[in-house]
Amino acid sequence: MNTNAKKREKAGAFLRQSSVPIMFVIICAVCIPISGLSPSYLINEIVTRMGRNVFLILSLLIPIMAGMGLNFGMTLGAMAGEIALILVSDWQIVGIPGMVLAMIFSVPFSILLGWFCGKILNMARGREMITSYIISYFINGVYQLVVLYLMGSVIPIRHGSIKLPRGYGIRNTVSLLNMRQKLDNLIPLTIAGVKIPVMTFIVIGVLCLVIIWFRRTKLGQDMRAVGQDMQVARDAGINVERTRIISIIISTVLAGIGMVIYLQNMGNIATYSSHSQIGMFCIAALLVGGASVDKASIGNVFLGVILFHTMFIVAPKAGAAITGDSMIGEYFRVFVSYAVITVALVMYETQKRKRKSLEGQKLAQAQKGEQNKGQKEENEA
Amino acid sequence: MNTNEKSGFAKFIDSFGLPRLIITAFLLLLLVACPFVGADLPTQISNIISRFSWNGVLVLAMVPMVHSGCGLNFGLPLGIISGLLGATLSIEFGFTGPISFVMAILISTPFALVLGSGYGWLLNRIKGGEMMIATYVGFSSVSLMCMMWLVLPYKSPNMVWGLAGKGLRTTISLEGYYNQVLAKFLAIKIGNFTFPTGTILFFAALALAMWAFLHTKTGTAMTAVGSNPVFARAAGINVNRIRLLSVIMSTWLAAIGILVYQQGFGFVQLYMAPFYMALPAVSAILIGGASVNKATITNVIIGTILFQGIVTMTPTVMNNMIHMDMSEVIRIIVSNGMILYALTRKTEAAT
Amino acid sequence: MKKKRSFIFRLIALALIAALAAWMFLIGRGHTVYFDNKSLTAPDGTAYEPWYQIEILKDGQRVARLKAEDRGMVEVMGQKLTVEVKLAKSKDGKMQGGTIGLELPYNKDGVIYNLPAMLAGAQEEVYMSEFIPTPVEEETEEVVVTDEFVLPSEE
Amino acid sequence: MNEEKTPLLKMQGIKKDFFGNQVLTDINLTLHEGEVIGLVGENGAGKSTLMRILFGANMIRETGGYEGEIMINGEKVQFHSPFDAIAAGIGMVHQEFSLIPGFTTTENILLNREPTRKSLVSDIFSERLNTLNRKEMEDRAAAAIELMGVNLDQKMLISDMPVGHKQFTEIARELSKKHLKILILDEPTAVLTEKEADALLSAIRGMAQRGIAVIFITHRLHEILSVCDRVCVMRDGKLVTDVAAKDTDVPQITKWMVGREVSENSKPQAGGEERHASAKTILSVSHLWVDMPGETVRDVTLEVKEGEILGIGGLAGQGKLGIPNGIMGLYQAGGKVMFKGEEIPLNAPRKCLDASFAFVSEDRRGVGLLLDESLEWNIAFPAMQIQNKFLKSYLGGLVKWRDEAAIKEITQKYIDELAIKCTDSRQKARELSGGNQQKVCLAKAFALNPSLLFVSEPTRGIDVVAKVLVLDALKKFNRENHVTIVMVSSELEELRQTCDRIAIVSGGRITGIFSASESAETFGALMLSNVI
Repeated sequence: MNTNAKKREKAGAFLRQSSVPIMFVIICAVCIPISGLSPSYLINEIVTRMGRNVFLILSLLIPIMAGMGLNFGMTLGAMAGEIALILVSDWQIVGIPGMVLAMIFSVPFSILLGWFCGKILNMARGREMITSYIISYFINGVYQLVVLYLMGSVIPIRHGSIKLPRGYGIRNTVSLLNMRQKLDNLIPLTIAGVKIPVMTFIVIGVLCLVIIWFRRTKLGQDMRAVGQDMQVARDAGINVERTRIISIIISTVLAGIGMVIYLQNMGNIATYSSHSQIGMFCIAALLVGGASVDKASIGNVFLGVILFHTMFIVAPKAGAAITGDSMIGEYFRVFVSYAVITVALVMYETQKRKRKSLEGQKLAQAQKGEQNKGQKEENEA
Repeated sequence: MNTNEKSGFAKFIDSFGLPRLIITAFLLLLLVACPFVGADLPTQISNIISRFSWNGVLVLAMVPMVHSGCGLNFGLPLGIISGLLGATLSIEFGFTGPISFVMAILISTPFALVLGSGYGWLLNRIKGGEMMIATYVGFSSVSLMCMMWLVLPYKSPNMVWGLAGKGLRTTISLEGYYNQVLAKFLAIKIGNFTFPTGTILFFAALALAMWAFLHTKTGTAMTAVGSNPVFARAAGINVNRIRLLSVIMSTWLAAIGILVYQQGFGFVQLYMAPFYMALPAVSAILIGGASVNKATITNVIIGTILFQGIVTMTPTVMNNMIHMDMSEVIRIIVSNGMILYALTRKTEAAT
Repeated sequence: MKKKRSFIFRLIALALIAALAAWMFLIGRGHTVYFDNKSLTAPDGTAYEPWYQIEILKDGQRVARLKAEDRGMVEVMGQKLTVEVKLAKSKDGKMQGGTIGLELPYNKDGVIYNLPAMLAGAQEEVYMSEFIPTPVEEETEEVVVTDEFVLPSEE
Repeated sequence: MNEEKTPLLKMQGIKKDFFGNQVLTDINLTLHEGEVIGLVGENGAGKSTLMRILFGANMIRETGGYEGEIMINGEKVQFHSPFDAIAAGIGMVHQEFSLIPGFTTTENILLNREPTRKSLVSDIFSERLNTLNRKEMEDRAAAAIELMGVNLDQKMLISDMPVGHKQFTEIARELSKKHLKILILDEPTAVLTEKEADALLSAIRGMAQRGIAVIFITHRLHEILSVCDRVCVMRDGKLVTDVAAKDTDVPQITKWMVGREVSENSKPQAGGEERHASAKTILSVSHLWVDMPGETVRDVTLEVKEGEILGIGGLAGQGKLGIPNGIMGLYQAGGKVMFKGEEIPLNAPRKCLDASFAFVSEDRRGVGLLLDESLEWNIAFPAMQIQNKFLKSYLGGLVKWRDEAAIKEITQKYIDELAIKCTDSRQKARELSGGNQQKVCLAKAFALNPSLLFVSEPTRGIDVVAKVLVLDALKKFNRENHVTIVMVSSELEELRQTCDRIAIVSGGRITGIFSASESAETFGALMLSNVI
């Protein structure tokens, strides 16, 4: 009986944890037929988007492991990646070498920004998420200052195709035509009409292995410890602050590299908006994959990308098919992204509180049991 | 050990806050520079005043939730949506002129109450994580309403897309409705200087009401809840009810706030417009000297003037001075920097 | 001891990365190469006449077919370009063919090669010139949208 | 024989004061290899402070360090942090668990001391990128567990463990440290079942045989007698006895622990019980349980008589604080509370206050005060909210306006009456000293004019002069306003001076109620009788 109850409890917990993915499976299942999109188109799109987004989403895993929640500050890495790409494309370094160079150049920016972000987050303990969220806005201001005013005036930018006609500042879009999908197509492979970005997947695979390896290092172990109980970790001699900063730096660096991969697939940089929504979409995708604020795995990333982007592709079409207005679907998917994050945050906070109130119930039950026993004894006497 | 005897100046900086000091100095510098770069000072000042009058109520909406310890109301868009519903319905029902403003307030009130209660109920379940969740509640509701604006059966030709005949436009002109309805009331005009008496009076009335509320028994309880919820509970206060009340008040004020903003601005902005309305209001009250759990009416007034002052002055002065319009960037850095500063201040951990 | 060791390792790693970056700079430099089939008069007065048609093949794929007074364009990565050219003097003239190996100057984004002059064996400074993009017309100032009120979308 | 050798640990003339408050006076303690000593004493006797000094705790340094010398193997040592102490071979198992809930036993035992395998990148970045050597971790943890002699599942997560196993994990962690010479166990058996405790005791013996010296702090005296070589009794910051365990017994130790020279001004209340013998019961509590972390109340039944001062005493962690907190609805509670014949619902602070209860919490800064508000607010707030005092009504009671003048008046009255030291009535509560903050808390309760007042640890952390003032104020309030007071305190002496009757709580239950004039030994025995 006991084992049965336990099983039921486990099943319940599983259902609760996977409620978001299940909801998305349902949304997708309903929307796909309505949208009228052909399966081959859909699969092609999903595969492309996986190659584009997975690396970025993977960058979120390490701060979650270190107990710092969803790193809304990954936008910082995205900005570092964009700055590196703008510079590289002004230097006219193209193709794969251009990408590699952009990745290398994004790293120092990412480290600097990540360090800043980590420092601030250490000062705002207990409200990391809202702080990292505001940091992303703040740094966005700095980014605009650099890109809109300093580039071309202080930082040399030669090409008129990148620079605004007024002589400084970067245009709204910077073309990456000579880098476009160079990584994806490095090893061309098409299976049943589906184009597979083999090399991108290989890079993603390597990152997954690195993350798995990282979890088994001393630093990874320390991060898990810090994530679960900072005080205990500190008493054990772990440098908590440093560990937290490192986790944010790693995340930012990965996000910077991920952004380069993302943009090579897109083929152009929307200078002032590419990064601004990227954090939100990545976090939403991760949560859709069944992750929570304090727990996320590589599996969540892949499941999340597939489900979230399926919804993303079919929603506008399905919305148009139902209401005759394509904007409805556009708004719907934005709404869903935000709603998913909201729901995940609410669930996380309520569960945190529920855990606290469990103790009292246990005590009441214990006493009831004791009293019952006492009464029985009395009765027997 | 630190010596307790700090110099008078250091003490002043401590109490005033360095960022606030820098911002004030910056604004003063802009004002001083104004005549030298060929901008007209009276016009500038009346600009600041009128922008203050548009935004004052939105900033005031921050006060109740800060007092009850719910933190900064990043969920302001929820209240704004109530206001938008009031505005659009008032026009839809065919009210015009000043009456449309009154009706907009009346119609938005029940929405604010209902949405505010739901929002407050949610915030009571997630104590400690209010600010992040408030942000996303705001975002979700705005994007939900984006769909609603398209779908809801509005008919008024002044509001819907001309071609399709349905779905609200992104901006709706208030000409003939309540455009400038408060601002023109008893407005004083001296040369280039205009004083929107009506709007200022309206704001003053609400601010006074808020001040008075904080002096009543319930208002006192609200402050105590924010100051130390455990103390309040031990003193028999129903903490959740007070918090709920504060959230409803904040939501309602946000609804009124957006209507006041619209009457000054002259347009109703729908769809994604309410999205980032919370951040300027949040940073304004922080610039005014509030912290995550303390705020006064004075903070609201000073903060709004400083924030709007910088927002209005930088474009003109900067443009005239170095021919670079960096105002947008400065606004982003200043406002978000201020929020960051407030978030990283050590406050008594309230659980 | 340990510190020194790790310092050396770090230095090596940094050097490796710097070397990688430098290498990328070298091999990744992109150029746009323009091939002209145009008449050209050299400074010394020699005149070169265009061919009837020139076909240019890169890696076995045709990238341009130039009639007289045409210009073709190839995107190149790195400083070496080898193209195959097929030439015809007249409409039904015999096709001649050959391979040209070019060394592109690193510091030039765009390079123009005048094929008639080159094939006639003129000096490099005669047949090669830098491509300088001319502003098509007075560009209208682009409005930078840093506005936050944009609908987030992925495309 | 042992005396010939240099002792492993020698503490000489240790003195410590917290801001002029002497908590340790001239402590001398020696410890030899493989020796087990039991350290006993009431709460506040100075055991924890002494151990903190030995363990190099930061709070000791932050509060001005200590006097005297600590010598290990004859060499003088000075620890700047616990890590120094650990390096010197001292291990300490604290009362609160210091474990990572989502880690396994092994991972916790070797927390931050994991054996690693060198990895390629560790030279470039840092040692921390070495991978963990899981196999060796398991081996080392197993060795430590074996040394302890208790069976532990190495792969089990801490969060799935019974409490006892958590305790063993902590001990195993200390044992896994290579140079461990001295192990301090601070009430390790408090959370263990009988069986587990026995296992632990035999583990201690095993450790001692391997040459590890153990300092064992506990309230379960029989454990001390069964496992220790020597017993050291501390009282009021002094080491009063240091005897071989075989030469003493439980009653004697109890006597040492509580026995004080009775001085003139600390005479227990005489005839307290008689004073209220005929009084009727005003409050009766039955089968109360309270879930207050660290102060769990399990089953308390208690009657309070009208007009008396009832003391509730007991050791820390036994549940005495849970009683008032539970009744007042601050922590989840169950059971039945009757006041003047009416049932008072639990978990509803407002109902208690409406029934004219008042409560002065032991957690002054957390519960008792609005630290960032003025004294006026602090004192007047509950009375204003509950009884509508200090309010002016307008518009037929629709608007209840704060009456600043009345608030100022009442605040000033209490400032004078209780001699609260402050600049004026608008000073922020945060800026006052501990004693004055406590007086504000009392004033807050007095302003409610309660008929039943709960006071929890009224003298905790305040100086001697303030102590006397606070206790006198309570007595006066009781006599003059005929207010029944329930006072909870860890200091038995203080209870005996102030109260009419004293109830002792042990193990979350009342173990006895006696007149305050009963001997200290009786109370001492009660305190220890049901300790868990």
